[in-house]
Amino acid sequence: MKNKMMRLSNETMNIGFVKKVESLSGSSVRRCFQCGKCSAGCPMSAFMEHPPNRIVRLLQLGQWERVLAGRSIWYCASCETCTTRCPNKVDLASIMDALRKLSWDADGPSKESYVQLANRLFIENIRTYGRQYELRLGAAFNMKSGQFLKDLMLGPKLLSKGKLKMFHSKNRNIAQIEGIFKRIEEMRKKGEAL
Amino acid sequence: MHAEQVKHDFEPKVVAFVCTWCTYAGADLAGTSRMQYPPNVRVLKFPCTGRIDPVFILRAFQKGADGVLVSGCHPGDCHYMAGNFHARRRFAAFRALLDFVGVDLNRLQFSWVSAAEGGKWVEVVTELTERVRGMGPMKEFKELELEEQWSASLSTPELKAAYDSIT
Amino acid sequence: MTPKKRLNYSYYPGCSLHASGREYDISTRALFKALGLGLKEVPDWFCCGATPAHNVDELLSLSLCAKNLKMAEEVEGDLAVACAACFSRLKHAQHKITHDETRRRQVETAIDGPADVKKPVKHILEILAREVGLAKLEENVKKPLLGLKVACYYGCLLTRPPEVPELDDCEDPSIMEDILRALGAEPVQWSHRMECCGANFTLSRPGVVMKLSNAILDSAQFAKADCIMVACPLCHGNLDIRQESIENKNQASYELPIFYFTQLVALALGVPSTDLGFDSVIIDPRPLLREKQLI
Amino acid sequence: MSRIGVFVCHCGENISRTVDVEQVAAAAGNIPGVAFSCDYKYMCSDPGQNLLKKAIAEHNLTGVVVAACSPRMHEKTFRKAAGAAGLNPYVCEMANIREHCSWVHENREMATAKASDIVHLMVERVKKGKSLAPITVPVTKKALVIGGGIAGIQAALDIADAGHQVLVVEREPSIGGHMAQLSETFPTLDCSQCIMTPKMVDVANHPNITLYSYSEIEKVEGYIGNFQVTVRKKARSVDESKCTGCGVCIAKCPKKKIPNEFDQGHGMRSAIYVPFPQAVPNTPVIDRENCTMFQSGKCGVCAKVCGPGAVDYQQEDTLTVESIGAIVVATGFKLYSIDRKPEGSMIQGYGEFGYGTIPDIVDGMTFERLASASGPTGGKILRPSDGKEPKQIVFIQCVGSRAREKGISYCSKICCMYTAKHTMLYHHKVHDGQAYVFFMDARTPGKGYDEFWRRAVEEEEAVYIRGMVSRMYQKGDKIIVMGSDTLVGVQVEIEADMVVLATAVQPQEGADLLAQKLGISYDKYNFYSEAHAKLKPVECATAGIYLAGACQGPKDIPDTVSQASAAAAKVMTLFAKDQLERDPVVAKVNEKYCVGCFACKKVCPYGAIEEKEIKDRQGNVVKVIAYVNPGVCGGCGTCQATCPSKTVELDGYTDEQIMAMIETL
Amino acid sequence: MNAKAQKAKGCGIEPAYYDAVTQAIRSEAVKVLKEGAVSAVIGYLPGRRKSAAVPAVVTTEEEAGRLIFSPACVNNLSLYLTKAKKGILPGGKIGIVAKGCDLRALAGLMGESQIKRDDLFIIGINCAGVQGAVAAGNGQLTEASIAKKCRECTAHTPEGVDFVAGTLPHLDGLTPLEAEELARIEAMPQAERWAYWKEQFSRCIRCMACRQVCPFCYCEQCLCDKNRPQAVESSPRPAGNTAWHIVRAMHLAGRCAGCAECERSCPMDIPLNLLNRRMAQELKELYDYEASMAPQEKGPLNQYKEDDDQSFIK
Repeated sequence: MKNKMMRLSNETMNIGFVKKVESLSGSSVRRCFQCGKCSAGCPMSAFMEHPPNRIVRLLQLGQWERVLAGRSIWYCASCETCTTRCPNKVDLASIMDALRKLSWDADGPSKESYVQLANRLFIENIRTYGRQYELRLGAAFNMKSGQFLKDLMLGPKLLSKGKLKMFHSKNRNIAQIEGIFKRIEEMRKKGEAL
Repeated sequence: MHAEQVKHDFEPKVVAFVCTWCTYAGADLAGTSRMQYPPNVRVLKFPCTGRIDPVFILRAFQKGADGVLVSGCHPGDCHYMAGNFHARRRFAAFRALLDFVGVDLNRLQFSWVSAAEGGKWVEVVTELTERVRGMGPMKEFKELELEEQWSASLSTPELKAAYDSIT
Repeated sequence: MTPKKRLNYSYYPGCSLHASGREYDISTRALFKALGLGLKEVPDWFCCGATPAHNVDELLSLSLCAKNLKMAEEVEGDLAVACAACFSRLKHAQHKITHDETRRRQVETAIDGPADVKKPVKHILEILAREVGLAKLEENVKKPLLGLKVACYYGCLLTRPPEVPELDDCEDPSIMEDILRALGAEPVQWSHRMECCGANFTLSRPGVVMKLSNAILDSAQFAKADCIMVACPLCHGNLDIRQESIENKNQASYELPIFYFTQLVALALGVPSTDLGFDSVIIDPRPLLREKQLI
Repeated sequence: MSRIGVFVCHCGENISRTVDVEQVAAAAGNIPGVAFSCDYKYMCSDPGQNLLKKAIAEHNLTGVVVAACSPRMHEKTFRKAAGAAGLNPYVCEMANIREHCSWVHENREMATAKASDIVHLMVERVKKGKSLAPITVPVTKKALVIGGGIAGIQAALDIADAGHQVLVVEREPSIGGHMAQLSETFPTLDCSQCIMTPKMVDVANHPNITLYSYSEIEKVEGYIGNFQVTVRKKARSVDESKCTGCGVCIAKCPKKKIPNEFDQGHGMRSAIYVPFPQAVPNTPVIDRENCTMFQSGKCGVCAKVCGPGAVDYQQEDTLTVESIGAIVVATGFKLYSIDRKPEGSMIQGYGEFGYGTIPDIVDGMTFERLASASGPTGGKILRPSDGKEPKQIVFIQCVGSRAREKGISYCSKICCMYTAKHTMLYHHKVHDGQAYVFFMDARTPGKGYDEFWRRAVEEEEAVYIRGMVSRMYQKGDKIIVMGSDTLVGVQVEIEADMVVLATAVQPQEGADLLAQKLGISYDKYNFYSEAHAKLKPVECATAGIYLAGACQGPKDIPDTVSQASAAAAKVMTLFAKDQLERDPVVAKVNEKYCVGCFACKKVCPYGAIEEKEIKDRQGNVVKVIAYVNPGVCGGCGTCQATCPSKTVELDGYTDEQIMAMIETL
Repeated sequence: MNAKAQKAKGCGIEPAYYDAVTQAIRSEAVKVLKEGAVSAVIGYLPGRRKSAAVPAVVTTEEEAGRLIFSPACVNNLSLYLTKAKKGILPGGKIGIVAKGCDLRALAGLMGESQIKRDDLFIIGINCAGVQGAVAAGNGQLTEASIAKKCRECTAHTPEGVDFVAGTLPHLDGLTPLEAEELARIEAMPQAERWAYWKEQFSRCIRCMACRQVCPFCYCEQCLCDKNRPQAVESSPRPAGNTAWHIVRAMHLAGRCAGCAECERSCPMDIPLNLLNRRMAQELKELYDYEASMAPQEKGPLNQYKEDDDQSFIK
């Protein structure tokens, strides 16, 4: 996929997808003139198969499959270095958010499952408890990702320092949170929001 | 192109008769571009190759030049429109004459070097210098000078001063 | 010390300050008390969504923050936030909802009410440097942090992008250094003040975190810092909790205590060290503090 | 006895780093006739010049040698300083020990020896030098502008507005040049003809401008202030003085299917025609190669329908000689063609693009005509092969330009901008179409230029692909464009309906021949050379001739107009004086010994040598000898080298000076 | 062809031919003087020694009746139309006797504005040849005595003259000794060539006879006589000699008419015409130029073509 020849035409360039990205992120991809400053400062460039500038480049050409296929978008740390330093005010951090959202929605073809899993669990935690409970989050992640021993050494240490709470209770506003989730889902169902 | 500038056993004298508009400027460009070439060449500036008289070449050989370069504007580029065209014929003939009397033409180089050709200037000068170095000193005319030296050399300061005082 | 007019703040500690960053919470409360500032926690606040929410669902992130901001309206005083991530998300939400009409309407539907997000959100750094004021801080120093070389670590969320947090110069902030100088400490010049520690991957890809955090620790050590001062529980977690494993992985020896700025400010203002949660951190800072005769 | 002063400059460290300047100064002091020698950090500085002036006075110097940089750099400076100290400027010479020595050699010993030799050469030269007085010549206050494009028009109008007579010579039947062909102009997208045609009319109506259209320069003689220019007015076959421009002849001409050059061959014209409706002059011309009357003698319709009887089949080329004081060369450019080039041509064609055989691959100028409301399609973008509207259009930049292997290594400068403009025009006219641009770099320096390009990308939705096209071929009614996107790092293939090439800007056809007539120099591409790339960008090395526009190098309209006005300003500066001072480096004849063989006259490129009768007291002609007109003499010295007895001698380069230099070897 | 003629074949020209030419010259010279068409005729009179001839300017019909043409009439009379010798001529139109080679010189001088065709009445000779430096005892022209230049003459028949004297007898082809010598020298290695010419030039005594007899050395002041600057040393030493002969050959290149008077007059027998011939050969090869009997506007070195050979220029 990465090196496959690109046939460009109105059919192969998914402009609709690009428009979605632009709408979600509130940032234009056409503004980018490929100076590469984003990739230059990105702490995660080394972990990506498409560095940030190429993500934008592929978007400019409507190559949505190539963008979503890789793990690049999941390896964005959301540090906003790119957005801060972009000479064209391309909000790449938001574009990344948008891409992850679209990939999430599409149950995207991404290869990066750990990051997705962590995100999923994090959000589930909010829905269930209203706040994060790190022990639960960590344990659930290890369970679900099958890395039972990951960071195992840290657990007792943190517990002894009072940094992990063994028990927690649900937030009293949990119904309100559920309401927010529900209403967002409804909006999306009705097509009122992306 | 960067000639190694170490002193050799034989350092030939090379004289370049050049036009001011193209080759002199080309040599200037070689300078501003900091190119390197052998320091053997002495440049005599003329307005145009059209001004260069074959007698000068002859005289240069007599006065100890081991190689002579005549260089000017490319055909059609002459600042004076046609000076180099006239020079071209003149030197074609002169070359034939020198060849006929037995002068090794490897010692006499003609070239077109434009104001933009600093590199070519370096190339031409380096090539001629190294070729002449390989050939050794130009003995022919020098021997003639030495033979039957009737009077003392004019190079004593007294004589020079006396000569100059005439001016 | 009693300010002429007592300043009161509402307080959004965020999830971390109730768990892995509890010493941040402890020291913040102690500091506010020492400064005579009111600090009242917003009741029933819930998670801002942090990075994971906006990463895949910006609308959710905005809605959670909007709801929190709305709840904060109930408590008197500007909203003081300690966690850099919460601060960043709340500010982002404010910014987005104010500037994007479509998003505002969607958020209002989600939270089933007007998106009233006008409440000023202030990071505690801001409150110290701008509202209490450096002069006042300096005036009240009881125990100057003399000889303490501190690497101030801002991380990525405090200042970026410039138009959102509006805290300081986004590429060359000085607010932490200014405060430290007022306390008599010696901020060092170093290279990695703004680099990312990789907090987003602390759960999913700890390898990434180790690599990025190592660079930060290495740089601070190179700058001959005695310790690192942070303003974010996530950064703290990565630099402190993971420091030992980072050292092991990179065959390095840093032993750099990681302070919350609230801890150092409170210490200088004479708050007893026992009230600042120094026992909760992994790299024990007390030997250093003893060495510098600060405790 | 000569008293020469030698001043050796350190040039900061530029000279002294490699050359032992003190040693050179000391050695110079030992040359007979040298009365004073010294070295100094910066001879060209005020203190340096004062040092020179002081030494001239104190040591009563009769000549000066400044061993420093190239005389091309500071000869004027030091001659002026010497002149201020009461010395004739022409006995002040420079020994070039920087460009010709310290900068090109590393061995200090050898460089120092060479520097000493150079100084010695120049000392001997100055010893034999003569005081020379500047020559004054009259200035004819009439300018010639060659080329009637925007450059020529601007220069002509400026000079004419200053109150001087201007002669505009245009090769084509109408002035206007390439700018008249353009549809819209960047970066403002204003209609080219709307801003161009009023200027064309101004030229036609200006009382100080004489317009020779359909004319060419035949011969140029003379020199600054005093050129004699022969202009060939080509036979138009229509009497300009009689023609009213009614156009009936054109309407009635039976031969109408001749590809119109103005529309790049995509529209048709008749055999008697004006190139375009707004042509100036609006006088038709008969294309004799295509005219039935000229080819078979049967027709004559235009003559019959012409009311004023202006059509004249017997008209012949006429030669007119004009006295001209200054010349502005504004011959413009042509576009590179991808066609197969003749064997041995420096420029190569593009085989990989089919050598121009694919009909829907056109150049930028053709696209301009297609986009122009007055063009062959009435402003609709329709491809040449079948007149369909292209939905996928590919633009390729740097075709020919920056392609060393194809023979051109320079950047054509205007293509990035006009391609961006083309994508906009296309987007405005074909809303459902998609434009792609293959580019290597987007070079958009200029006021509002980068913003313009970004607009094309961001708002007009042109897809820019950073990479070049490797090959194109016809497949059905599509052109397969195979390129690459170096930013993504993949090959790209586009099935295009039409391809527009931003082909390189080249000097106008015959630029070299005109340069030879004018005696100005040109580079290997035939662009005319300015006297100095930075400080004399408008002047030619040949005095009195100035450059404007793309004949000097690729230029866009604003740059061209600026340079044209600059050239005009130079002409006005020249015309501000009635007399011009000339360098006295001219030849003189020794009347006593001249035997009048006139070999000198035969070789003189300037025609400066005349025959002069020497008479005795009774008025009988004793002999006829050569005489050099100092106003005409260019100072090349070819006469002297040719003269067997050297009775003609070039001041400043006398045999005595040169021989003295050779004696030092 | 009679027996005598048969005998002359290959070894000489019938004396009757010279007599016929002599008669023709005399009658024409007398005629033009008598008519007043010319004020003088430059021709040859018998010398004091037997079979000798001397150049002469005759102004009377009586003198004209004594003019001769014989193998001894070697001089190129065009010489007397230029230089200081001009002074010996009366004013007005001058008649001149000219062999083919002399005629070329006249044409050259016309091209160089030294003489005008209208001022001359040219009596051209159908020239069978003249003698070289060594005359035969009987004054007849034999293969041994014929001048080298005449052995390979290409200018037997005058063109563009006012009167033609004599008819050209049958001429036998002679071996072109000079061309062979030229080829021999050219074939030498370069060093040997230098040695050859060094030896030749070293003999030069700088008597300047070569310059004196050359119709083209009409300069008022020769470059080689100048001493400010002295381009060519004037004393008869090898360096100056070599320079002089090179400069001379260069100055004559493209002008020399090939009369070979320089070589004939050289007391030291330096083969000067070889230099001139070599230059003529080169200019023929390069620019297709040959000295001709018709005046040419510009010599080969006073003009150029844009596509001239420049293979020797880098």
